[in-house]
Amino acid sequence: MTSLSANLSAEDMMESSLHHHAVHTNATDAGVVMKEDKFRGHVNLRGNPQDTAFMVAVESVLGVALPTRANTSVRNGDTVVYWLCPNEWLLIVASGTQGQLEADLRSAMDGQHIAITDISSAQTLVNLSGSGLAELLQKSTVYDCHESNFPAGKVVQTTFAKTGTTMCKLEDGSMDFVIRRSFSDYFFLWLQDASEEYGLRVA
Amino acid sequence: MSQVNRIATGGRIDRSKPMSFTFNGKTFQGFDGDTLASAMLANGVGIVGRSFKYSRARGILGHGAEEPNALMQLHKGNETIPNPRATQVELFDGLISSSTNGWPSVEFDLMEWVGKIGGKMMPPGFYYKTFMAPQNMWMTYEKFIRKAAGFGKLSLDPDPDTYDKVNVHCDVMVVGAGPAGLAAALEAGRSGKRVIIVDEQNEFGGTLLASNQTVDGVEAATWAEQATSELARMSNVTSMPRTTAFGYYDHNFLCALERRTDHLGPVALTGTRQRLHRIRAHQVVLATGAIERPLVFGNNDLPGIMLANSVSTYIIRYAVVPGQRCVVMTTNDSGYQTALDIQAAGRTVVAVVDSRHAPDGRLVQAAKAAGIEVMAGHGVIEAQGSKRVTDVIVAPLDEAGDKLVGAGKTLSCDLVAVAGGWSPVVHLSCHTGSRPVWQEDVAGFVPGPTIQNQHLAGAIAGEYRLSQALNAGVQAGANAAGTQSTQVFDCGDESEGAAQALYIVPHTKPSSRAPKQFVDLQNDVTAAGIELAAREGFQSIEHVKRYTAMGFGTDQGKTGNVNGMAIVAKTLNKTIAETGTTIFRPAYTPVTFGAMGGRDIGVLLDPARHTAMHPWHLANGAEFENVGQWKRPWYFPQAGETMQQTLNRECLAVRNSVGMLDASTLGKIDIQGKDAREFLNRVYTNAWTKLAPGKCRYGLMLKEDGMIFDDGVTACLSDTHFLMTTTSGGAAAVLGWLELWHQTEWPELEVYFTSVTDQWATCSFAGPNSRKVLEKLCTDVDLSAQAMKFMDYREGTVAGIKSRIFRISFTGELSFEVNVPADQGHYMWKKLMEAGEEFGITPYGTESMHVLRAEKGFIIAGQDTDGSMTPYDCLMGWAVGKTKEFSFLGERSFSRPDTARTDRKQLVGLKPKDPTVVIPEGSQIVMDPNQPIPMDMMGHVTSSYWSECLGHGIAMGTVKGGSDRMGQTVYFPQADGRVLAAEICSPVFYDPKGDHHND
Amino acid sequence: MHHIYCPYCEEIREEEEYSYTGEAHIERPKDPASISDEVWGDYMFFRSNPRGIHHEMWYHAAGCRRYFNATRDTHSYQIHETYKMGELPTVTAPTKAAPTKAAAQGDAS
Amino acid sequence: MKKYSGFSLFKHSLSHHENWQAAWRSPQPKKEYDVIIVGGGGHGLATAYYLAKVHGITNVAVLEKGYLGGGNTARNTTIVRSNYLWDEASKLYDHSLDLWKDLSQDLNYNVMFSQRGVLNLGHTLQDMRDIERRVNANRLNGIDGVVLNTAEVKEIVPIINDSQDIRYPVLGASWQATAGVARHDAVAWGFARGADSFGVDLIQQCEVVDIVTEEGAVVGVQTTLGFIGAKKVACVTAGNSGVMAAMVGLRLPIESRPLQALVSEPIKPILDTVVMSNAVHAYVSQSDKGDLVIGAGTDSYNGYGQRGSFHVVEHTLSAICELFPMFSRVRMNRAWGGVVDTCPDACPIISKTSIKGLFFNCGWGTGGFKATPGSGHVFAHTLAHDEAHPLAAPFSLDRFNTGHLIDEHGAAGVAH
Repeated sequence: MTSLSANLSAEDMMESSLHHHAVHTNATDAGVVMKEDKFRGHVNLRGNPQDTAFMVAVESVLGVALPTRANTSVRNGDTVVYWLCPNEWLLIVASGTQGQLEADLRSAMDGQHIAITDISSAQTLVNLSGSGLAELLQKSTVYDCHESNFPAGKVVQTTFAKTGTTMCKLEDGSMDFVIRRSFSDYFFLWLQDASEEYGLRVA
Repeated sequence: MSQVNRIATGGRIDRSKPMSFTFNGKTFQGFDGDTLASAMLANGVGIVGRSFKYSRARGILGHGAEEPNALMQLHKGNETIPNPRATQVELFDGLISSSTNGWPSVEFDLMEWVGKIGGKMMPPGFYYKTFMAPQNMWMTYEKFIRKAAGFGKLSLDPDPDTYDKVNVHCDVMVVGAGPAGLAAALEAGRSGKRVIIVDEQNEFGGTLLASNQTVDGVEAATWAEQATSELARMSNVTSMPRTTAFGYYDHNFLCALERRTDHLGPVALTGTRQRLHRIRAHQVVLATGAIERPLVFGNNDLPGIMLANSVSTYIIRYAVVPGQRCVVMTTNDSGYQTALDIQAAGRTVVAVVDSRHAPDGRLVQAAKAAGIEVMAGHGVIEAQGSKRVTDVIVAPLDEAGDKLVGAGKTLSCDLVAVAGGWSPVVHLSCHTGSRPVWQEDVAGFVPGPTIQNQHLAGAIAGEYRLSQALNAGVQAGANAAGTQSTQVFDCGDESEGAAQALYIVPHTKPSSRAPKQFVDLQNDVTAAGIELAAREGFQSIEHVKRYTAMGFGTDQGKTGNVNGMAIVAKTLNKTIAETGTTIFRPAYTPVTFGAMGGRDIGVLLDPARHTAMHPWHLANGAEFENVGQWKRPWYFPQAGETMQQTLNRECLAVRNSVGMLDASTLGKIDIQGKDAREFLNRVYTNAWTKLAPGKCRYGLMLKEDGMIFDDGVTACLSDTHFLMTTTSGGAAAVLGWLELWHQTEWPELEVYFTSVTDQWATCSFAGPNSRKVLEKLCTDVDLSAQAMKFMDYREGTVAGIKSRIFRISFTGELSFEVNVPADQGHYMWKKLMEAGEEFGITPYGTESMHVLRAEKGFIIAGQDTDGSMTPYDCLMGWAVGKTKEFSFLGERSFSRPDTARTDRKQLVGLKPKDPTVVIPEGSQIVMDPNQPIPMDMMGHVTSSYWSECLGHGIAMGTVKGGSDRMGQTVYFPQADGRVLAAEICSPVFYDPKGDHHND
Repeated sequence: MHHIYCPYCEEIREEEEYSYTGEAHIERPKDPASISDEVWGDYMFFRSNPRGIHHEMWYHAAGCRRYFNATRDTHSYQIHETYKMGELPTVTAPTKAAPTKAAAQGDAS
Repeated sequence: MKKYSGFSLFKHSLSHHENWQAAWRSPQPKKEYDVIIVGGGGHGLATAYYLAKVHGITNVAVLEKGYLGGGNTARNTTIVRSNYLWDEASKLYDHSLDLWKDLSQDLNYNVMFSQRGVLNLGHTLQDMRDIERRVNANRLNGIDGVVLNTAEVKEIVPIINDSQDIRYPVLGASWQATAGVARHDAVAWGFARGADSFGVDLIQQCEVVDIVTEEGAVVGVQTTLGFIGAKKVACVTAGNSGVMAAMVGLRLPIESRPLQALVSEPIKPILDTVVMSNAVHAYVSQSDKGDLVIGAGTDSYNGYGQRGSFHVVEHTLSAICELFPMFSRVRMNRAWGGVVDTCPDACPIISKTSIKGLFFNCGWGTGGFKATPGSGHVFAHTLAHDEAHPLAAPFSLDRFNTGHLIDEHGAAGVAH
């Protein structure tokens, strides 16, 4: 990460909002497995999808076109792009590359009406999987997560218990959740409580 | 103890699994598959409770949700459950139950005599007519009245059980798993649609489980088992027994309560006791069936008088006959089925008393063929007995059933099965505002028109016969699933004789003088009472309900309402259709609070938000304050310190050296776009056109009414990029506010807003040594007073981390705020604490922050303002742009007559006359302490603290015309009689020239 | 429990995701300084509040954070349509035009 | 009017209660009245009662589209208190509280006004500041009230959860000992019987479909029973006030919202006072029948459906279970909704309008029941004199133009 001085590694300085929950772990046959994908680069992008210059510029930097269909996502290696609303996307990239990404995007779109905001520390990415996931989701969100309504690749912003989340279904049936930092302790308390009957493992 | 009423064979009970239970201290035996009610009846238990008003002995009337009498107290200690119906409690070994009323016992209840004697004085509404004088005595009367209140008892200990909720979605939701529901679910399930079917009972089947009819040649119960297992095999169908759909909300949202452990007893304290299913369905099939109506006649509440259909259910489903000698009183053919069932069970049917003069349906023939005496054109006009029915008086009726046409005769019996016709279970259909409509041919209210995607099937629509219900189920299932079906079931139940619409059986005396004829057993509402209500002018059915309490019980009038409405109609010479019905509300049957609270209690009641430095605050003994959802350090006490000592230490550290505050909770909004400045001009009171990059400015945000709603410092990062800060509690509201104006009024402005509250951790350190601390860690920014001035912003590297550095002050001291990505916040905080060690850097919390800012007269929006304060009221006119081109939000309101007044309450400083005094916050302010009450209040104290550095108390408060009253003395009358005094002064108590922060 | 179609997310979502933000199509006076206190007060506080067809704004707070309009029956709670900011409703009340005059105008003490 | 008393009960019991007279007549409407009151709820009936009793104006009709007291009067949680923040509001509500104290005898109808005391809990430091401010203001206005700490709250309500470790611990409360609850139906019926005894016509099942004006003045109303003339028309229609105003092309600063309430099954007495918490949204008392009577928050949207959304009830019940952990095992028997007329400053409108002879008394929002007698009393004065009663004057419509709002949100929250 460019912002770090040479003699210090990221780990020395950085602390994910879920760090102190890493100790929690139980039954290996747990019905719910939580895995934090920490320190990924999270960049919020705003711009006008009707503006081809904008779309072209972004694609040239990301290597994939921005998804313009509601509630969809695209992937390109380490890079994932979530549709958030008609003029807003979340770019999730490899840890530490967000600074460069922002620079590249700005130079590619110089003068355009856009907004690029690094929110890598504002939120973290959590993956939930396991046999208890479907029921856990029913307890946790009002959205219909049944496969008939929630295919792989779909992205939904909705409620999670008494906070919000952006969630994305993966090919393997597991789900990625974007959790706001300040709510992550609440998120974990909820997770522990709601997954009690299935058993929770923190990978 | 032997089960005197248990039949040797049959029933859906497992005789190999005996279970013992207690009722009112006596031990009895039942079997697996029993309900508490069937087990009680099996053991010949007669009296299960005492009535609410008159304390009359009451027995079991029904077999399910309709039961008005058998309210129990279950279990002991903190596991006790008040008021479940014995008819809905599944028996388990070791069950402890007792009745909820009756003293000293339900068998011998002294209150019964009070009821007998006082009863005459207690017609409906008697409360309203007495206990009025003297006025102040009501509280005393009420104490006695309250002693008689309530059914069950509550433990005072916390509920030991856990509950939760799930949000489920489906194409077709089927409510009720009787014949109609099962048929509907099968049809919809076979189409592959997502189907949910729920039933309140422990197994699917409903009436099929208590029927000796056949479905396409298969025994009814067997057909139900086959249907149930086919549904269980469908992966697209969710079958939920023991689950009651209790509420039907708009847009096809239903709530259902699943009882997961209640049937196992209090042994299963682990796991979820009850689960609330919040169901969003595309289509809903209501197959909720019908409830049999009792008939209204003298003493019709005696134990031993039961619904005929319930008697049949006890016999066939539970192998229990609740009596030896039975009289059946009916107005339709279904009563004959009960007579046949009783006879088949080997007990005596004294007679079937039929109000109809020429009944001749299939079942009537069968009963006659079986040698059962049928008394056509007769009615039971009165029952007799003290603790159980011993005789009934039967008399001939005219065709219409409203006059006696001959002398009565007495039949001795210990069981009266009453079949007064059927009331469709329309409850759920009412919940979304649809009013049930009276349907003459089925003599009942059926669901009215609705805009919900709702389908009806079976008895709820008046389709009472088994084949009707099944076939209607098929069609409803097909319609809901969008399929076609021609399936037709044959149950050999060709049409029955027409039923007679009879609700009250006439007596030789008028209702007012006849033995009590009960309509609503739980609330002791009688026919006489209803007639009295009508006589007194309570003629709307809603008035009758409210005046007599009819239908207000925990059974919500499931058995009594229609009879009551019919009696009202009769009294007013109207039809039932004209009188109409009251509307049912959720819940269909009572629902545990805990289940609706779910997991959102304790720490999960509301999210607690934490900053990146929270672990450090915990480790360093911080006391916390709730600010919005945030947990903020309030103060950092050290061993042996009082709170005030802590505050003094923290404040002095800032004034004399350096202290540090976690300011991460302040809302932060990233604003980008070429019109960002113009947008700020419109939403803030002051001007932003000239703010140069690298500079910060304080701004006030108003609602259109001109009142302050939020404030904060906004930094210009570049001409097209700003960082706005908001109050900790206001962040979400402010972002919504900005988006509202951009999206609805000014979409043409090129600007985007992104919340970065969670992105940045903010270490705010203040004090004369704060620069020295920062200089140790920051190498690439010139922090000198000349280079980095007050209200300057720089980007730089602090402790190796790319940071945003603000030189802003909320304390009046030289002060810096270092913002770093929150992942590095905890690290940065620790590094700054290290760097500050040599200066005795002191962490401080919100309370010291409040003191320090008050010493400088800085406001806290929400504490010093309350939604009724303009910038001018806060003497902050300096923050209002007078020459701005665009009329910023709220500006127009300043010129309204009341807002323009100069004598409005204004925020001023208050210096206590006695320097040792700290005026309590919230004290009201008066000019004349000797004025008698009511006093003229000039304003109130918004903030007040002990200022250690000044050595006296300080306060801020609102005072009418305060800005013109500088130097005047005001008074603060306290609850304890003290009158404190203070002098009105400038709110800036400390360093008025601002030398310190400019230093 | 309302089930509301978000014209931006192009899906029906649960009520819990939204917050109601008041009557729609109320425009801020172009030149506030030039209008009377009555007209200003009318704009700020006075609402048509009909029993029946109502055009109103909802904020997809837990979703896309867009404001949009809905035409909803305030008695049956039926939602006839939702539409984006800047668009006009296609369903409107059949009865007489929505009142425009604030009750406080003129003498009203 | 035949007097009600213990003796009359005894006397009538001898004749099996067959000879009670109707509590009020059911007359046909006359051609014209001096005053037509639209809305037969508590406030409308109280207005009619005081018009007749205090001002001698008896040529009055109350037109009710449904049945007397069938709207919010029948749907509220019956809390009566007067500890409001601002002088204008607290004086109005305290005037009402004074009338409550003698109401049963005045009406010869037991409205069961039970002064069992009301607690308003505080859960944050700002809550407690607001409570201090409000109670001090009440005290100096002669309204009883004290500030209690957690231990003192626990003394009054031993079953309350006083743990300081919960999410929003109880930090203290304001306590108004003279506040309490009353029997809501009885209030409507008592006023109805009283008004009727003075000759006021109570006409039920009569819906006003239009307000008829000539040259900017009211001349009568068009109803489902035909035209009825009137010199003055007073709308006391709570949630339906906007609909009434629209009949004459007016708008009001009011939005009609669902407000939900619920009762539990009756349980043996366990809670002897009224406990309210704006912060976590829970209001609870126990009726003389034994049910816990609980008020929830308002739904956010406009709604005339007399029903709200389920999550509002869930939110309230989780708060109730937090404050009273033993209530978790109680069961909800019935939930319902009313239509509350919410005003921007959470204060009522008692006012003339720009149309001569047309008056409104509305905007009581979530807190109207407690004001029933006071509201009727001051509104009757306003109608009788064509001039606002001193206590009503601050609540005229023009405050929304002058800016003289009386904002009770700040300290009162959802002002049940």
